[in-house]
Amino acid sequence: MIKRTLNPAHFALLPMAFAAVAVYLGSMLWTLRISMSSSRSLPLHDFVGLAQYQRLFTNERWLHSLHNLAIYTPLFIVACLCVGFLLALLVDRQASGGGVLRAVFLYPYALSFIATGLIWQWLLNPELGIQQAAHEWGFGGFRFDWLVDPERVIYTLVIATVWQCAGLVMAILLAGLRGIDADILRAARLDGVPAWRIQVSIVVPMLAYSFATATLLLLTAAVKLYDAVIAMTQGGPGTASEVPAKFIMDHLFGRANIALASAGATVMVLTAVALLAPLFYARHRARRANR
Amino acid sequence: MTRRGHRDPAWWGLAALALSAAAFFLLPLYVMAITSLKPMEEIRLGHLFAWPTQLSLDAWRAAWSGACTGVACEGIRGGFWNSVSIVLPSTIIAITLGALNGYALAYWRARGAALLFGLLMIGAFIPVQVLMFPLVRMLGPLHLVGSLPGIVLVHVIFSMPIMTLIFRNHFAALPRELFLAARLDGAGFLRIFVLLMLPLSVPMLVVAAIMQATGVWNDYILGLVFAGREHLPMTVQLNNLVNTTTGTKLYNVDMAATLLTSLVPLTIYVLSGRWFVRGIAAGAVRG
Amino acid sequence: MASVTVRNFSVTLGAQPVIDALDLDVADGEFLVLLGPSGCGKSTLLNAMAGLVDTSGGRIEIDGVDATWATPRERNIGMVFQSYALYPTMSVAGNLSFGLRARGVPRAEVQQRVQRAAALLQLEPLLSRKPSQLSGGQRQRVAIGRALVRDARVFLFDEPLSNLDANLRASLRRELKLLHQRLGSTMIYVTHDQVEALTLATRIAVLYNGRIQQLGTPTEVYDRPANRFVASFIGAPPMNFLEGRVSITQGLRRFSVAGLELDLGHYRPDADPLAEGETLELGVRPEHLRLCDDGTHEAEVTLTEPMGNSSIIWLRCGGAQWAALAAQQSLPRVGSSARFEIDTTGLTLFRVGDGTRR
Amino acid sequence: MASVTVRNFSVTLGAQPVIDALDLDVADGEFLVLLGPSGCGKSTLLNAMAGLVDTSGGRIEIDGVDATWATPRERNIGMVFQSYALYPTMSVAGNLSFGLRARGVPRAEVQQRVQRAAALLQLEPLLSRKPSQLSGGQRQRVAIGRALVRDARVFLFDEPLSNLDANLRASLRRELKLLHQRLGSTMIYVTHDQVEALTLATRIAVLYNGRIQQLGTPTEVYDRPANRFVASFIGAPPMNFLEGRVSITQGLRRFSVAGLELDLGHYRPDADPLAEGETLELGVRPEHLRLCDDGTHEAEVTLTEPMGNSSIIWLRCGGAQWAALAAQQSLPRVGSSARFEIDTTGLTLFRVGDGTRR
Amino acid sequence: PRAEVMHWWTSGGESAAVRTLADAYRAAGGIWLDTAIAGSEQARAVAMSRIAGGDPPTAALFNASRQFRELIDAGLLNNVDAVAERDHWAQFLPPSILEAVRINGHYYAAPVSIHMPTWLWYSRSAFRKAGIAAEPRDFTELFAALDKLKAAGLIPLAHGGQAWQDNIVFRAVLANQGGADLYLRVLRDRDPRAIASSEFRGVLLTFKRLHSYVDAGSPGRNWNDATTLLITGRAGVQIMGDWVKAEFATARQQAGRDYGCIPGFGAHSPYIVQGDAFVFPKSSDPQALRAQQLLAGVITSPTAQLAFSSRKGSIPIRGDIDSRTLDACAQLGVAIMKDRTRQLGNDESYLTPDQNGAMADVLTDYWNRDRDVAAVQRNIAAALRD
Ligand SMILES: Nc1ncnc2c1ncn2[C@@H]1O[C@H](COP(=O)(O)OP(=O)(O)OP(=O)(O)O)[C@@H](O)[C@H]1O
Ligand SMILES: Nc1ncnc2c1ncn2[C@@H]1O[C@H](COP(=O)(O)OP(=O)(O)OP(=O)(O)O)[C@@H](O)[C@H]1O
Ligand SMILES: [Mg+2]
Ligand SMILES: [Mg+2]
Repeated sequence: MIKRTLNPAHFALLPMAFAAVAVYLGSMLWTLRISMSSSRSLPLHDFVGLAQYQRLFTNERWLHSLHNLAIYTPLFIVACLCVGFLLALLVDRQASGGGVLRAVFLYPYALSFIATGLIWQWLLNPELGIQQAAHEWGFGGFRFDWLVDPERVIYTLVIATVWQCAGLVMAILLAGLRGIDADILRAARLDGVPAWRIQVSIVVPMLAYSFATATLLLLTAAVKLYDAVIAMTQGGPGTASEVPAKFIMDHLFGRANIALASAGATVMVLTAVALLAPLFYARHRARRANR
Repeated sequence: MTRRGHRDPAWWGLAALALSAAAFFLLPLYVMAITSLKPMEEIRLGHLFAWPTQLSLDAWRAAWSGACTGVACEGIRGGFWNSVSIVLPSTIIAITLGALNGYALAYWRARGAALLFGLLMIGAFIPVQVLMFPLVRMLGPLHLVGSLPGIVLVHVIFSMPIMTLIFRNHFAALPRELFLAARLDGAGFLRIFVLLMLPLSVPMLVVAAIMQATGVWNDYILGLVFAGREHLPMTVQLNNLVNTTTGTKLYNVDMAATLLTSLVPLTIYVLSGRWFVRGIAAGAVRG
Repeated sequence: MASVTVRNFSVTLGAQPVIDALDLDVADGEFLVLLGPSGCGKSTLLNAMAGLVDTSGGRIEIDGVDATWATPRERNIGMVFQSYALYPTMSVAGNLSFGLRARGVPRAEVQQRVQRAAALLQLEPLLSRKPSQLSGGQRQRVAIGRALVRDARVFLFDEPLSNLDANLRASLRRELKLLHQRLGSTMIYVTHDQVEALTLATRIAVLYNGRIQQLGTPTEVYDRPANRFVASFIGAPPMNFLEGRVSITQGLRRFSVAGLELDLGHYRPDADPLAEGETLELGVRPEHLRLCDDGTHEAEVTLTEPMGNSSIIWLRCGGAQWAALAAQQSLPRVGSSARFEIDTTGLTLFRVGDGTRR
Repeated sequence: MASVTVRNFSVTLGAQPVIDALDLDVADGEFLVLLGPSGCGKSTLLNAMAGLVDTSGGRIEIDGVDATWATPRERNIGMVFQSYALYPTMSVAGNLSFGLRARGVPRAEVQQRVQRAAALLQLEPLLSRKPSQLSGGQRQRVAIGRALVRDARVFLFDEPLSNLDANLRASLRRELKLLHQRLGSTMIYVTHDQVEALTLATRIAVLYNGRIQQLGTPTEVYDRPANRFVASFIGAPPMNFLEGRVSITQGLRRFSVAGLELDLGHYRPDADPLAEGETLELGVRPEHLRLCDDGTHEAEVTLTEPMGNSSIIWLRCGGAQWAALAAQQSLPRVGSSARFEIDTTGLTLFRVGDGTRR
Repeated sequence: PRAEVMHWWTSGGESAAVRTLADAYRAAGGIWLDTAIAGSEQARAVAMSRIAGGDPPTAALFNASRQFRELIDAGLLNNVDAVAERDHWAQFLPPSILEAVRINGHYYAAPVSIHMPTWLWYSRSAFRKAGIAAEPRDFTELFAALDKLKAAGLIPLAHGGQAWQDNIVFRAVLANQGGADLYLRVLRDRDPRAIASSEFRGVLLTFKRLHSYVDAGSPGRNWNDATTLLITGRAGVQIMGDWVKAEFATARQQAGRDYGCIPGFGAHSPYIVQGDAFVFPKSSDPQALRAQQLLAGVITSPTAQLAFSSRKGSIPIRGDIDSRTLDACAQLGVAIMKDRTRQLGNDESYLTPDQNGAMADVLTDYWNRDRDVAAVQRNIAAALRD
């Protein structure tokens, strides 16, 4: 708006600048460097070019991990957004029970996955959990054994993680919902718009920013998916539910190959850049237009 | 339309939906709870949903003050105050910075800010474990490793991308006229932030608090590396209790411990409810 | 197409009651203008009629059927909100067409109705804009358009023209009148512009203190205000009020005020005839003070306010301030003395206590 | 306390230029009223002056010093937004006092100023309310109050009274005038109400197509409009426009239009004298058509619009439509014939091409 | 002297065990600061980063393997030669352990315990139900027993379908069917010919054949849940390390009475030695060195060893002590250990963690899906190549 000789924002943003440059950029460069070394459990500073990347992309398990992530991420995000939005509406509608419901939908987020993962492992275990219970209640034909099915195990991860994160999405959207001017919704009701249509055509677009927040949040969570896998499947059956983050972590620690792990991390970051850059640019343009 | 509400079938539909959703969400909690109330013998029988034949709080007692987590066998209570003393500053500082960043990014054109933010967001895609090592290298010389300030700093740094994102988008969604009016009234950067923007962000602040407090409270890996022996958070004990490779497992204690640990975030959630105020920006501008 | 009947209707916002036990009958096809001071509850009443705010009591009937609990959709009401309440994420076209699409009107018709509304409101060049990219008046016009594209049974307008320039306002006023005649739908119209009120209304309702003060045709309300409030509220520049006494000398009633003696021969009181010595408040509209060189009364000009095609001239006479409306351009000098006469056919008398019309 | 000078000022919103290369000098202590059709860029101009929108070119000086890049605070401008932009989380009192507290005015004084403003705007009972609990007009008054509590060097009002009832508007109008005289601060005032424009303005600027069409005193603008647009835009009911020819018979200039012959003796053209046979457009204001039984022209009454203290009477005469403003109450029957005469001192002539005044 | 000791022994039995060490150390006049971190990888990672970050613990637990080689090469560890010479470690340490802790002539770690990861456990009640009279003495008998169990409607092989557990089963087969020679040629020498050999092929086939005896719920299951199946008599056999005993113990079951343990098939079956050892990071703190020396001495001392092993379920690192106080299975183990020829190193003492992991990936994949054996052999070869 106005050219200012001294912009207070610059001062306010100093901590961010420090974090972004010193920590994040620094670490990223460091990681990049290590990914080009032959480091094992301790960082070495020799140079082996792209050997690690070569090894990475000839590694069955890494490729399969990427494949899994490609399946998991969209499912997880979409499911979370839909469920979260639905929950937000439910909570928003309940004048009285709202508080309780909110807590109910939110609590999974408070539990560490070490334990809840185990619970899900049990619930989904055909010999132990839901399928078993169904059989005991006389639904002999009922089958729900995704957890032990290499083809489907990835979906069980979606279920459990959505269960965990939907509440948070709900909270974010709820906060957005509370900002909407009631008159606009009234106008829509006067227009004779069915309730669902109001939500879809007016509320959702007005929550665009909240959705953007949630989506980005979930995206980072999805890419970093690790705890749930460890707690529920340990990547199994076989390597059916392996994910990049676990690959990276395994090599970072157990398999003492931080060079390869760094290479993996670098690849993830580059993917993120590839995903985000256009998004950011578009948003930037849009904001400009509205000013 | 509360009074009208009860009449129409849609309301009942929603209520039913709400209940079934709640049931689905509560199922794991139910299993956890009853497991924590069963003795191991019963758990071994593997009837997941069966109600305990005799309820016993032993597991809870053990989890809180008896179970072994190494040489010490004092349950998880040890780290409680450590956790608190880590969570409070981490949450407050992180949210303050996040809100400030978001505000500055959304309203004040600072050259290069967008770029920094992009950088930050990209950083959010790296697993913390990867960043841990370089960060140790960085903070080691500053004698920040193994101290309370150290761990707080680390938490603040790792949460900055998301916190900033939340608030940036929140402020971007507000009607810009408000900011302009305040500028015209002669209010400066901080005054607008404190008196106008923060009150307008109460629900977002709550969400941020929920996220940050929970995240920090449940973290143990960073705590292990950066907090130092004196400040180990209680999740380290929890982890030692629950997460062992070749040791014996006492599921009832594990579950009790997990539930105990999550009590603090849960209370925050319940209490936060009343701050989800309606219509923050209502009546601001016409259009 | 619909009559609206409101029976001891009450609305409470926050703590205090805004509308209390209000009765109002709007005949089918009527154009009712709702007048009232700022904050008297006009918008609230409209919202309640539309079923957008909870009523704390009473019932509302549309076409004789109870609609107290009917959903807005069932009521099929079109409304222009005072705070335009446009859909911020939709283009102007989207704002106009949303209601129609939601009601499943065929595409082609939607198209053509939107076009018509846009043309009427001079919005064509803006159809693709977002509300945030519109000027105040343009937003208001979109708000009007959104109500007009639908053929509702009842239209509620909440100060729809307040932010438009005179010409646009005049033409839209005319359009609304025609529209009303064409559709014959019932219209309830809140305005602060008395020209709008008097030109559009079939009847005017004056709302104050949560109750209807007077309900009547424009001329009734203007010429025979039910009480002092109505008289003071309608008419700009406002009526002159002066306290005085009735005197009867050999059969003719006169009213002595501020040293003047006014003939009450033409005055027809609502109730029993005026009595000797009654103390009443006189109301004279400025246009009934005519300045002319052969005027019966002498006064000093204290202030003049030119208003283009007419001007207000403030006169002091017998210690009292009088406002006179003068059509002519050539204004008397301030401080000069002027002669004027009072058109006694236009007098109104109010009781001093409750201000009701005598 | 400050003069405002705008030099070839341009603002581009979205794609298209809204203000282009505009020059405007507002003298110190002036009360400039900005008139213009909806969407012509009035608010944009105000925002730009306040430094709230990017200017794509030009400079603005306050008190002779360049303020193009000054912060809003440095400019010390008070503004009433058209969309009120109240602080939703603050009470009315908070909204009013925010600016003062921001400038470090001592508590006591803040208190007392807020009280004064609240009293002036009849907001006392609402001081503790949140904007969302206010009526439209009350919100607007808060917006006004927020600007008035501060003694800014320059005040910008964007249609500040549009949603208030006539009485409130009249009294606030008077208050503003007094305030302006007391503070002597410069005021720039956007309105669509010509009474406001004519009563408040020391000068009027008519904005159209991104440029100032005319800048002058109310009477200048009203009586000697610079061009057809200004003439048509100011004055309600609007001026009558009819095309005709100049004829000169033995020295007397006359104007023949729609079968009438009007004497141009009083007419003083801007430029060189009128020539025989010139085709021009005649502008006659309705108040210059006087109906009287001894009128020179005969016409048929086609429509009458009562407006309380006056009425518009539409006449057909010689195939042309004329609007006449009549003060009297007793209206001629529609369809009846009436006699009228035209006050030739009030004629205006415009060139047919560019519509500039002849 | 103060010693901060970092280890991953957190669960009930484990902490009881480590407490004996702590007590012993205190008795010797030291101050034991306990830093327990569940999960061996986790613990090692933290140790690593703390060593790198410049505030190392006094002692950190590692597996007696190549895990701490780089720390040594980077000169980050102190040696405890003095203690080792004094106490003549060379004489009583099993060769595989010695190999791991003595790097080019210096002792860089103090071993604490020996686990045997490939025990074969069986539930007596299950065997009774299935009518199995004798312990299986080779794979044919094992499979026969498994078939009987299946026929009896029990879960023949209780198995937790996690990579590392699959790996244990594999090594059990490799050691017992392939024999010590093949075991070493594959894991230590990483000999392609051995991997391509038909013997190895046979091992893989047997390994895969075992999969047909696990239940549907196996994948992802924790080892102790598998053991629970034995405890409750729902399953017959489990192949797992001797830490299982702790699980039996908490369920108040006794070796010999309620369950049986088979170290391997035949009189000469190899005995896989998986050792744990403490390493001693260099640090600025002068008294750390004394603490480390003391610690090394204490934890390897016979009394401490005995006390520790009895609680940990492992066997002592030294054969020169009276082990009659230990449980039946442990005594069995001690007995076998006397014959050095039967000792085999654990895979991680031959392979880098990286190679090990790569092989584990191949194996678990083979275990869970239908893979052509030849392909698997090739993949293993590839995994072990670099
Ligand atoms: N949410 C609320 N809580 C309390 N009082 C309210 C609320 N909303 C409105 N009011 C009060 O109700 C009264 C009526 O409001 P309403 O908007 O109907 O007035 P109005 O007649 O439309 O005035 P205007 O002409 O200024 O729009 C006002 O005095 C307002 O202060
Ligand atoms: N963000 C924007 N992008 C594009 N065009 C815009 C934007 N904002 C306003 N405009 C256009 O700029 C023009 C001037 O707007 P402005 O608000 O100044 O008009 P105005 O004179 O105040 O009209 P009104 O009397 O209706 O308030 C309008 O035609 C409007 O459509
Ligand atoms: Mg209103
Ligand atoms: Mg405007």
